[in-house]
Amino acid sequence: MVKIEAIIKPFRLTEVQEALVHIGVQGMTVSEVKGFGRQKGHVEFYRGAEYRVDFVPKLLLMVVVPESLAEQVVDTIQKAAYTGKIGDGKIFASRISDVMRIRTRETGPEAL
Amino acid sequence: MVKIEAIIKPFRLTEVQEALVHIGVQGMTVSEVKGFGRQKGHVEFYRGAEYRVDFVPKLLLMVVVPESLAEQVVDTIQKAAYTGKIGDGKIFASRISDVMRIRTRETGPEAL
Amino acid sequence: MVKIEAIIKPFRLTEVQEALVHIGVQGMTVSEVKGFGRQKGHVEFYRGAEYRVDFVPKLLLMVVVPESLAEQVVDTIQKAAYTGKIGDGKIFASRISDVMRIRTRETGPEAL
Amino acid sequence: MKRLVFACGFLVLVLILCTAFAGAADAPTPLAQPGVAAAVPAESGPPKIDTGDTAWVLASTALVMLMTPGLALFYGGMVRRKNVLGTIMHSFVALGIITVQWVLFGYSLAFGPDVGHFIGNLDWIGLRGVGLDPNPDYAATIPHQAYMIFQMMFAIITPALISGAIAERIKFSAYVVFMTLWAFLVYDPLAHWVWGTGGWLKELGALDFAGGLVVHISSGVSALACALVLGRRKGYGVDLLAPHNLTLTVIGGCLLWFGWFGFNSGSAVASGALATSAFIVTHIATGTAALSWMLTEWIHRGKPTALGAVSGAVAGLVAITPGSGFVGPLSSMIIGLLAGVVCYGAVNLKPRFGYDDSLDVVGVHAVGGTLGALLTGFFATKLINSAGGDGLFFGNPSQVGIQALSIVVAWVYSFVISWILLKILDKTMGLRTSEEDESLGLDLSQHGEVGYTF
Amino acid sequence: MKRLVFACGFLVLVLILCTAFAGAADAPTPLAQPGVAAAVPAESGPPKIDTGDTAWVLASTALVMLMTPGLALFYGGMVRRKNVLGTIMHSFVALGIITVQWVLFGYSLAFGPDVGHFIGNLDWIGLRGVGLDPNPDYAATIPHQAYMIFQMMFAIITPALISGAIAERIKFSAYVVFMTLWAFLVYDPLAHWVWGTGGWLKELGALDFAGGLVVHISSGVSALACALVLGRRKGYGVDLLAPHNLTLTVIGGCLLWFGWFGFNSGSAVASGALATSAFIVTHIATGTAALSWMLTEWIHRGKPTALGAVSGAVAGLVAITPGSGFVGPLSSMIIGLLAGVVCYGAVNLKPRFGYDDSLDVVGVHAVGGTLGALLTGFFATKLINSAGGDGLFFGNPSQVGIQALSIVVAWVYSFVISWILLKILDKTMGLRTSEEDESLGLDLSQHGEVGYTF
Amino acid sequence: MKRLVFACGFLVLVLILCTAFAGAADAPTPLAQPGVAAAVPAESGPPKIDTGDTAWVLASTALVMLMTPGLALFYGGMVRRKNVLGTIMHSFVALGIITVQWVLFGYSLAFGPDVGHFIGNLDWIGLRGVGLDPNPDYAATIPHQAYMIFQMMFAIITPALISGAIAERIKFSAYVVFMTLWAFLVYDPLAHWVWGTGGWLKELGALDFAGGLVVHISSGVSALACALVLGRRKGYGVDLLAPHNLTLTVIGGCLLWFGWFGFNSGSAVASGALATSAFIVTHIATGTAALSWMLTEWIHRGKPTALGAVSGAVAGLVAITPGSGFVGPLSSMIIGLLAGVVCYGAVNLKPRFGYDDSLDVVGVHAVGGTLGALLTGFFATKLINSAGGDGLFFGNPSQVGIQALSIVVAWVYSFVISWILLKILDKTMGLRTSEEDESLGLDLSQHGEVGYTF
Ligand SMILES: Nc1ncnc2c1ncn2[C@@H]1O[C@H](COP(=O)(O)OP(=O)(O)O)[C@@H](O)[C@H]1O
Ligand SMILES: Nc1ncnc2c1ncn2[C@@H]1O[C@H](COP(=O)(O)OP(=O)(O)O)[C@@H](O)[C@H]1O
Ligand SMILES: Nc1ncnc2c1ncn2[C@@H]1O[C@H](COP(=O)(O)OP(=O)(O)O)[C@@H](O)[C@H]1O
Repeated sequence: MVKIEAIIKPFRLTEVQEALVHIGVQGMTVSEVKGFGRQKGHVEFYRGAEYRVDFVPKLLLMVVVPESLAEQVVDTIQKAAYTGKIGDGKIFASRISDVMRIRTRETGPEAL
Repeated sequence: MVKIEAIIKPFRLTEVQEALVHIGVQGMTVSEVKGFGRQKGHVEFYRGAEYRVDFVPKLLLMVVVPESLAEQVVDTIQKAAYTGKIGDGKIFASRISDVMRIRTRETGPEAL
Repeated sequence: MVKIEAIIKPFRLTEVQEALVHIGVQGMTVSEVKGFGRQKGHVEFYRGAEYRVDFVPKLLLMVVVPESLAEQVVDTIQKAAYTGKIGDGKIFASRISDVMRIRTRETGPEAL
Repeated sequence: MKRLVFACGFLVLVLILCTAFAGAADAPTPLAQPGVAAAVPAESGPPKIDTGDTAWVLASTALVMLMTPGLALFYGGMVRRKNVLGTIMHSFVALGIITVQWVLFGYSLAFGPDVGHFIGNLDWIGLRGVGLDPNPDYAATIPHQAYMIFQMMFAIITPALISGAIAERIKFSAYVVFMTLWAFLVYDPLAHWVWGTGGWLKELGALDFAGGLVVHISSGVSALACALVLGRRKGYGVDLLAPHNLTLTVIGGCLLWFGWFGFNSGSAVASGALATSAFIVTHIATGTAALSWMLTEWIHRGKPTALGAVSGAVAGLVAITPGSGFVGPLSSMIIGLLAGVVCYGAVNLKPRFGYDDSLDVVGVHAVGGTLGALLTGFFATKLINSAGGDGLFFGNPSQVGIQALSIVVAWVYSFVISWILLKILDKTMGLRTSEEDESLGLDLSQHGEVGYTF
Repeated sequence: MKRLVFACGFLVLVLILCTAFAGAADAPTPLAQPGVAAAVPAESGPPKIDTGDTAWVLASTALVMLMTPGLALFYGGMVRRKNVLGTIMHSFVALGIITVQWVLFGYSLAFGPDVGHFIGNLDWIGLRGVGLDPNPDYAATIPHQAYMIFQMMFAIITPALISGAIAERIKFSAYVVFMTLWAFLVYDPLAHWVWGTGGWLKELGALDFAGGLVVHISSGVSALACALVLGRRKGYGVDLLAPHNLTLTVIGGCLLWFGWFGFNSGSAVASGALATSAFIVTHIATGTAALSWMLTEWIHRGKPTALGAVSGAVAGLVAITPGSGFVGPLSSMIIGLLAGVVCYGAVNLKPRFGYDDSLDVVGVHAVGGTLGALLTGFFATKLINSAGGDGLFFGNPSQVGIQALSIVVAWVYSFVISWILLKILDKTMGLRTSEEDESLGLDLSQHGEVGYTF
Repeated sequence: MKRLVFACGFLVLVLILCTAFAGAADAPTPLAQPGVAAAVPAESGPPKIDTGDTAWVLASTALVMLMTPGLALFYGGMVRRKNVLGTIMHSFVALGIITVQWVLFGYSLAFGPDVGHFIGNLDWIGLRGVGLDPNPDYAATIPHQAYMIFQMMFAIITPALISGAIAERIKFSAYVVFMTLWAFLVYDPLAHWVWGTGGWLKELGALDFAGGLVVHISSGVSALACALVLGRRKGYGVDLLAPHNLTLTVIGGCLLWFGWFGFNSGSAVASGALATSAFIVTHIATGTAALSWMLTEWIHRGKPTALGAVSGAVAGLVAITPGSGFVGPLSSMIIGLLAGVVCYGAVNLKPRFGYDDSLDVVGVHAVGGTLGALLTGFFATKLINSAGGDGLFFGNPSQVGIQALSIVVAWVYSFVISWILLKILDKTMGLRTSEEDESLGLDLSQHGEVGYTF
């Protein structure tokens, strides 16, 4: 199985989620993260002080899918998360050796 | 070494943590995530508006352990996180190529 | 490519980020996590009740870099995150099979 | 839908019963001659400051001042996290802008010597001649300046109320200009018509004790113009535009309730019987409306919400405002009951109309204010305030007509002027932030700061 | 443990010293004849409304109103995030329910013409006959309606206080029914006994200036019944049931303190000497109790907490309430000192008893109210309030007996009625949410909304 | 930089224009003889309590009490999350410590019978002889105890103000000791000099209506000493030391504004004309200062911030405090205008000096208080308060000298005593937490609790 981790802009979540569900993905896990990259951050003022904040809010999406689906999932996420502006994010794929569903102890693809 | 990532229901954390410590795991890292899956979300009302929220709060537990312990750890987490109801979560295992303890620069299993 | 995940003390973030930028890393992603390990937590009091909190706040840094850079990155993080006190954290490295930049559909090292 | 019909039917029934009861019950209340009458001491001589009256008006003024921050929090909690400070600023800045405007011009325009029943003249600009002796035209037993500052707080909160309709997308600079001009063009004239000596609606006999027309209709209707001219927020109808911090909204709502005692009861501009009467009807209407919104919601949707209960309270406060110095306790209970149901309904109908009145200023203030101003025409009685008037249920059907007329006037005037003003600003300086700024949030884009760094 | 013993020993010592001092020091305070005496003007004729008195009572009423939202926040901050709105609603809804109940029935039952020293009759339902002229039985210089609304605020906050004991697990519908019935069955009779003209505890000479018996013992003891009948929260003793937002608790606690000036000082139902005296002893006891809880905690556990300091303040406010119109400043300092220590102790002993009084209503209100009502029997003096009584330290040991008796009566009555009521509700509609709803949280399960969307 | 120069130039211009205007406009205000004169009734006989005056002073006292929690929240929001409760405690604990100190010793030292123009004697310790009859030396129409408790609230908030300078790094135990000693050594004497009967600055004719010298300069300058002795926070100039919750700061700031009406207007220690005048100038200066800080920031940095607007309001409140009972409305507008600009400038210059006055107590309170005290020497007029004095613009240039002298005295005295005190404490018990505790945060290290568990 393949773990796909995608860093996306927060306001694209709904599109990405719906697109994934549409191609048959049944589950995913999301966490709020802060990204540093080419996209610039912003400046904040507090009375006399000025702070540069380099990190911008992003979502990290994690979806584990069978090998067979991996490419399509990457493709789907890319399309749904795309805005064309800097900071759209990255998609990483890596191998998962085992999966287990806690509720049923199923393992392998049917555990997803 | 093996990285075990488990998505669990938040209120099972104490049990899982204690069970892991019991079998000799010395460290773990937890993050708050939102999960989408078979478990239904809920509806929220705000004056005239009604929102379906599909994501439910979960914890993502990450434990890196030596190969030898991996199976037992998965088993332990499954048992401790189990409630039998939909949404109990998943356990993923993947390979880690290197580990280093920042404080000592130790690497390999003894760095855990 | 290699995914390097480092668990560090929150207040070392600026140093680590600057050190990484200095060696040419262009992007990274950070999330707030809670760590359990040798470092002790603390006790909290609320009226009659006393709670032991075992988890301490940590940051989880994720940087994906080409194989060639991996070792240097680990080394850099270790140096920058080092305080010498218990709880400095760990660095994990694992293999990434694919990367894609959402904005350009570039893949491989140039997507980073 | 069925549930809604049921709920409404049920409430109409309750209304009818209560009405009968109210007519009967409020009447025999033993009453002194409170109000303006009581405020003018029988003995001749120059008006004398009464320490108790002044104490109550000053306390009331402080209470009304607190309503604007209360509103800031009430609104601030209902937007998304990234707009919390921007939204707070929409109210807070009124404390700066209108304070200065009022001292320099506003008070004179609204309450100064009358020009053609339409506006005050400029005799009182910079508070010239507004001293510490009472001005018996407005309040015979407190310093004139106390009356001036009490009224200032009304002038401050009114434009701030509008900001709920333009939340999460207006340019701060445009907002500041809009508010300043609106104070001159809408608030000051309207206040003069209704409350100023010589104002034409006042002379017509319109009853508006603490600002149903001047405060709530004017702001609520202008909010409608805002929502129409500005258009919807990005993501409206698609994204989760849920309140980010309802505890803030609860804090704000409660400060509003607390401050509103000053708003309504302080409008007696004296301590004593009339202030007491206004105080109790304010509270009764509010409590009842909180309950009735909550129950309607419970019946209609299956769950009573905290946001609903607080919104109901605000609806009740709005609805009782115009009649607070004229109606009795049971009447106020009916007004509150209706306010909760009607405003709940209005807020729920909003999606049908398609405009994005983000924080429901129309549904609560325009609708609630209109309801209250109208019901004043039914429930007002000289038994409570001899200087007021009798409503339909107390034998004077014409009051309903007068109320209806003034409501129409306030609607039309506020809408037209606001709409023109907004259009001009939109063409010249632009009202909305850029798309990018909107999605970054007002806090960062307009103010360069964030609400929380957790 | 040792530390605890040490702390207690130390405080007993302090107490003894202070007592001696208090007896000596408060006495020579030069005193007019304030209080009720002063409130009835010497000249005959119908009672006249005093603007200063009315101003203070209205201001006080607004202050007491604010306490209920204050309580909502105080409690709301102490629960887990998922229950914050549900907990806020437990207090907020009282503003709706009891307002209606009080106008329609409650005031008449509690303060209406006496029936057998036990309850008021129904003459005043719907506020019939409760007008704007003073009712000299209760307050000779303010409109009767002002007295009515001031008392309403007490009736509102009392049942809300109970909600701390049932936090995080009660069904909202059951709670609403419980509160309504409790008002009829417990609050209204008890208020009549202690404060109503003809009430039997009043005639017995029980001293309860602002509600030690009527408010704090009644709510605190009913809270005990609630905790016992409802059982513990899921995860009690296992999970981290820590407060989710202590800044909210601090805000709430401070609004309570602020509002309590109205509660105690307003209970003079006039401005002037007695109101001043009640004001200052309230503040002194509160500040002292905040300090004494904090210090006891510091000695006992090694760290002074913010929650402790705020809890101490609330304990002090509770404890001074019954005696606030009867005791002098140094006495109030001793009462505050003891309140901090004793309530801290009570809260710390709770785990031994095993019931889950989630937010310590018993430890603070039942214990603090009892302590205060008892100490009133020691420290009261006619030098402060000629219409009050003397306590043991001022030569009248029997007052301690009277106080003890009324405490027992209030405990037994509140506990028994509440317990029966809860048992009936539990059998019929069920008191607790389902396990699933409890772990989802009240906000989502009962109200369909969440406190924060960060 | 250019922008800053431009902004300043612009404002100087505005100032000059306004000044001319103010001299002209405030003068003709028709005035009764308010203030102390009015407070002493013409008829002889013992002083009588006025219910209206007492109502206003009690209400004001409650308002001023609320400022300390307000300050707790204002400051609490500006620190990092891990220090929020610790910072709140710095203010809150003053409510405990100073309440006790004031009753037992402070009031006697500050206001008791004079000893050599320098300090009160010990006649009034434990409030012996401080009864319910008026003390005509201080306030002829309210109970002496009302005056005492009103003054207590000033004594409470003053040391709490200092805590902004030592935020995020002081040991709680050291702070508690510092505050207690500071009250005895700095506040009580200074209050006696300026306000106590016989105090030497009072006799010199220094005008300080509500505490520019006694409250703001004393605390602001002591804060400077604190910042210097304590040194900077870890990470100062490197890490993001941004406010963690500006909504809390807004809530706190608004409670400060609200409470400040009691602070300044209540300082008339009576209701009526003078209280009204103080009330309105307080509001006008505050609104104007909020605006002027915001606009200066807008010009200077390109963005107006919410923190700036609230800070400006506080700066305005500080600056108007000393003159609030002596100046007219247009003068107050100028004072507010300058306060916003000058304090903004002061806060922006801080980094040049290198000390870490974490929450800008020096820039706002020392600078704002000094500005206000000085401007009082220009704008004061007996037309507003016959018991006050005339300033330079009203024909009495010497008042500026007197003001300048008292400012210097207050600066030197506060700085020297605080500095010595801090040095001693640093050597003996140590002022700062350990590095580890500092990076863990005050909440956990000093109090064993956390602000939020989200
Ligand atoms: N090498 C990397 N490792 C981990 N995360 C990265 C890396 N590079 C970028 N990211 C993440 O991707 C986000 C977007 O990257 P950025 O360089 O801003 O724009 P783009 O995706 O358009 O190249 C960053 O905010 C960061 O979260
Ligand atoms: N394919 C997946 N990839 C990543 N996370 C998943 C995946 N499927 C499920 N999850 C996570 O597991 C959680 C539980 O899954 P769900 O389908 O609700 O129930 P169950 O675990 O009982 O099958 C989800 O909330 C989500 O966080
Ligand atoms: N086996 C593990 N798997 C995942 N995370 C771990 C593991 N062991 C430690 N950690 C993380 O590393 C952090 C530091 O570990 P700790 O044992 O406290 O100190 P040290 O890094 O000095 O050995 C922990 O807080 C936890 O977040």
